[in-house]
Amino acid sequence: MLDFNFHLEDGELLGLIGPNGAGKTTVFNLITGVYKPDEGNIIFSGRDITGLAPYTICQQGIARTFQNIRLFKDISVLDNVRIALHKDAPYGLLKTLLRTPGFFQGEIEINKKAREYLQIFNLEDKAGEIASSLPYGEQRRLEIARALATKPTLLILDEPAAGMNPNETRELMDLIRWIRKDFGLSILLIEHDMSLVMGVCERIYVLDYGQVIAEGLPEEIRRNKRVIEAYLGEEVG
Amino acid sequence: MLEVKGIDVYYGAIHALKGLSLEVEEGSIVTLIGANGAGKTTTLKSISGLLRLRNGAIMFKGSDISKVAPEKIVGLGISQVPEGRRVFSTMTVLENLEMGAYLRKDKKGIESDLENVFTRFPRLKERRKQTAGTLSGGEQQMLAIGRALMARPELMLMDEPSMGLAPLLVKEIFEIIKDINARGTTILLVEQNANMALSIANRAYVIETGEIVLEGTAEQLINSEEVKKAYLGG
Amino acid sequence: MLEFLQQLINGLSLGAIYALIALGYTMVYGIIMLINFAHGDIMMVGAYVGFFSIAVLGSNIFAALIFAMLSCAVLGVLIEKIAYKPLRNSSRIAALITAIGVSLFLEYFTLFLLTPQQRVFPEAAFPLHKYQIGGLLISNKDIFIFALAVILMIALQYIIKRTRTGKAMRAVSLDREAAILMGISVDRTISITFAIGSSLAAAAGVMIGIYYNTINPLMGIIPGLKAFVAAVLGGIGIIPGAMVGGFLMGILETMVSGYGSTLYRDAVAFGVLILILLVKPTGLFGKDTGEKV
Amino acid sequence: MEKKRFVPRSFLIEVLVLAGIFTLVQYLIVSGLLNEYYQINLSSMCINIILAVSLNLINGFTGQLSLGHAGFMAVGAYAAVVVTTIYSQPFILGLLAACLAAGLAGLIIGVPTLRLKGDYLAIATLGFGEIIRVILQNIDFIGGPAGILGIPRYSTWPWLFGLTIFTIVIIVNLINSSYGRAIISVREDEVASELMGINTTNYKVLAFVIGALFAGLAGALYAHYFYIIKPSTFNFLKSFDILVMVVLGGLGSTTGAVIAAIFVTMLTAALQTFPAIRMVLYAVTLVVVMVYRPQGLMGNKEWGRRTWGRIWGEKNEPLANK
Repeated sequence: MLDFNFHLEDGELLGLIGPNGAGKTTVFNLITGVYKPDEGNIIFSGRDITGLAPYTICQQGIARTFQNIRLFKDISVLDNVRIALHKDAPYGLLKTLLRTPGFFQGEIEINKKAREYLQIFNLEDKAGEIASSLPYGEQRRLEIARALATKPTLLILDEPAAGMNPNETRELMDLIRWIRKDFGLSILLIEHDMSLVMGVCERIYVLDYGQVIAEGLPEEIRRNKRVIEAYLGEEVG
Repeated sequence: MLEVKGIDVYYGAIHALKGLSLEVEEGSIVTLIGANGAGKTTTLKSISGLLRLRNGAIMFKGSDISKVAPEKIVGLGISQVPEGRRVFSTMTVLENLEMGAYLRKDKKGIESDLENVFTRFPRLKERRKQTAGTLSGGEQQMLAIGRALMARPELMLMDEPSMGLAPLLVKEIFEIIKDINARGTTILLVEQNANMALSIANRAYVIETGEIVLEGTAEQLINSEEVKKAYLGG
Repeated sequence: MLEFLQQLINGLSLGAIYALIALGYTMVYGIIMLINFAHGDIMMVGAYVGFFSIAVLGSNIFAALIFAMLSCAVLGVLIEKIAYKPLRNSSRIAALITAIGVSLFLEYFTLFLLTPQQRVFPEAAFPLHKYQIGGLLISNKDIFIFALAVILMIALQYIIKRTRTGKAMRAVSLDREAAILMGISVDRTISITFAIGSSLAAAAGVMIGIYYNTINPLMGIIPGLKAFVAAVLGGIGIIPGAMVGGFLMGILETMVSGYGSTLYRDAVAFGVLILILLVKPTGLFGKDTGEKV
Repeated sequence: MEKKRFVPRSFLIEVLVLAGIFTLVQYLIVSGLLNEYYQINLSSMCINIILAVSLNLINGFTGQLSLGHAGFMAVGAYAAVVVTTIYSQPFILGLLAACLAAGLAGLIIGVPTLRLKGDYLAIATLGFGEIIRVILQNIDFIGGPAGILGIPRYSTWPWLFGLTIFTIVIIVNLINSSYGRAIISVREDEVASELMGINTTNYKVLAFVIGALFAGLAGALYAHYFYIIKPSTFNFLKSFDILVMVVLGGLGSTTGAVIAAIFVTMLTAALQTFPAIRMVLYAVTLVVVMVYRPQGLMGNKEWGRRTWGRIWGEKNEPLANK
């Protein structure tokens, strides 16, 4: 990563594109605290979140998915979502160990919420299944459901359409638009599938070799010479 | 030369390749293009024997190689430049190249091939005592290609050689690929940089979620609306 | 100062033994990421083979050494094939438990077979001489052990750096998949690694027989653990690290028992371990590798 | 499905079964039908269950490989004995002291070492376990290497049984809760867990401290059953022993840990009749089980309330670790 500046407005749906190895995932890792930047700052909702631990950043309202799906593989679909709800656990450790009525009340509440998220993503029938046994497309959806369950104000999607067929991609596009509207959040998206990026993003940054080489509306990006060169190779047919 | 016949490959529960077929003619450059996660690397790994087939066959020069142990494949004349270069980082450049010729016994032939690689990549010659991990990305890619050449392959599988390289270097790498092919090595090239790949290939396949959705000559594909759509989102 | 030098000399031969054992730990870890807890016990078997070939067959010390090394090479390969290979794709902890099982098996099978009785290495096999050099006391045992260990380490360095097999070993431990693409047989390379590591342990076993004079079926545990600490100290998986770590451990141990309390001798080893793990877990020679996300 | 009875029928059945077992054994002991040999094995069984279930919390559920459990057992044993034998206080105070001391030791050791991962953590905990032993060996106040003799036998069947059940209940309650799920998420994928807002360090330390605390409890029970403790009892081989139970049972299965603890105790007792070859057979069993069933007897499955529920036709929410 050489030099990098970008900003995201409230409620915006922003795309980040660039060839493989251009440093896109690194950007995500910097934002979510997995890596620490050597220089520079990351400001989120007016607060400097540079160098904070990933879990604190999540608690501030940033959630993400991963390029290579990272579900909690060996446990149930429902548990995957319930884990994301843990940061607002409605009962304390003492109530847990003593199994007070408050604990059961809290569990009911958690289960209800978790099932709501599953329902949105059409996964409620799979609640009891082991996450890794789901087909690929459903694993992708579960990962988004899990991220949303942390109640983010910014959702970061790392190649959500990777490994999906055009039909699934189209469904995903609708889903992303719908989530943004219904949950009222901002979305930052890395994607290779240009139809998805061009289809849903309002503004796009193009990254190559660790630098932003272009920024603008999808239409502008599509016609930008430097983008075509970097992304498609030189001789555009 | 190479014929992939309806192969099914699984990663655990995930059906990664669904009855995929493709063909590579002797002396040609064939490219396989498609998005991340579509199954390009999986295809190459299946040919190299690193992944086992559930169904189908892989024919190389007329015989089925899908049951051959992975370490024997290179001996048959297929070598691979893996994705992300995968050079042996704490071994020197020279040692890396020697590993490429691991199965060969002809000392003289190895010597001359080493000279050839060094003529082709003078920068590797300069750095032959350096450990591979200290090389730049472009140099590592050259080393990975050189290493694969040391096996004196008839068919070379290349997995995203342009990944993470600056545009100028990408051009250089593609020139090299063309040159290797011109000297008689057949090439199966997996790329995300579609136009670049199509510009040097004879034939091309487009892969989507483990299936070939489009095939034809490179020219046909360059002018195809569908390819443009997939890569330009138009 | 003289006292210090004397302790240093005493520590060198012990350190050389630790280094030889540590090499086996580190080589096996480097190639299959397994802490081979049975390694110390292979050393013990080596000591017994050496003992019997001297005491029963009447061979000289060199023949005994070679015999021990060959037997343990075979033993090491067998252990890998029977116990570790089936678990190559299982969890690391399953492999670790298996290694513990193999270790217990070697200890208690030897105990069953040969009784817990201490065996004394025949004095005649290695007559002790002591030399007085400038106020320092040096024995021919110390010189023999040190010199032999250094020769073995140079031989190992040669194999790993210069031979085709050695390069294959390095390649497999760096990137198994890429190594397969070069045509390297992973199974064969792992077997060779076990053979070499185990024969070095056997040599160390014979040396311990000479050093302490007595051997018993549980003798492998403590030196095994210390050599293991040495391997971690140098950076597990890193061959020069194991050598340096071994010598450091040997010297440190003789210093502590020379100057301080023997009761704390074993704790020092673990203190060093904890310290290195907390300060630089990858060891003196290790590099940090972050996780890819 | 959302409705959950506060006292499900399966719970009542469990209570009845446990009460039955307790009463039966108590009757057999009081009536003298159960001889000393069986009583010793029964006691070892309880102690081993506590050790295995508590280590399973660390190794199985949190996924943090610890090889120092015997060290915490030692801390607990010594702390309790100091209170009951040296200061002649009641047993209950000894038990509390054991839990407190072992939990504290867990905290002191856990905070710095749990930054380490995988093998490095295993090695560090092994080292700490041994350091604890060597330190105990060098304190004259508690008998040095010879240890302490003549500890009163306070660990009666009601104590052993009650505390074993208590341990299982507390750990099962923890695991089947939001906190337990957070702990399991650390095992599944630490990075993803952290990015879901979970302070993974805290949960690792929490599991480690609770695990250590119960190991201390087991140590106290052990000391007050076998009259004598010495540092060498708590060496790394003892830690391995506990680990073997956990892995045999299946990492991440409390049921498995309990079954394996019972099995290993019985195996050890049965092999006592072949003293010469006992450890060889033990080692062979270990290797064979690992080679043919590396995931352990139970995998990470539980045989518990859900199974009961299914038998009796009840529906419950899936537990955390189905």
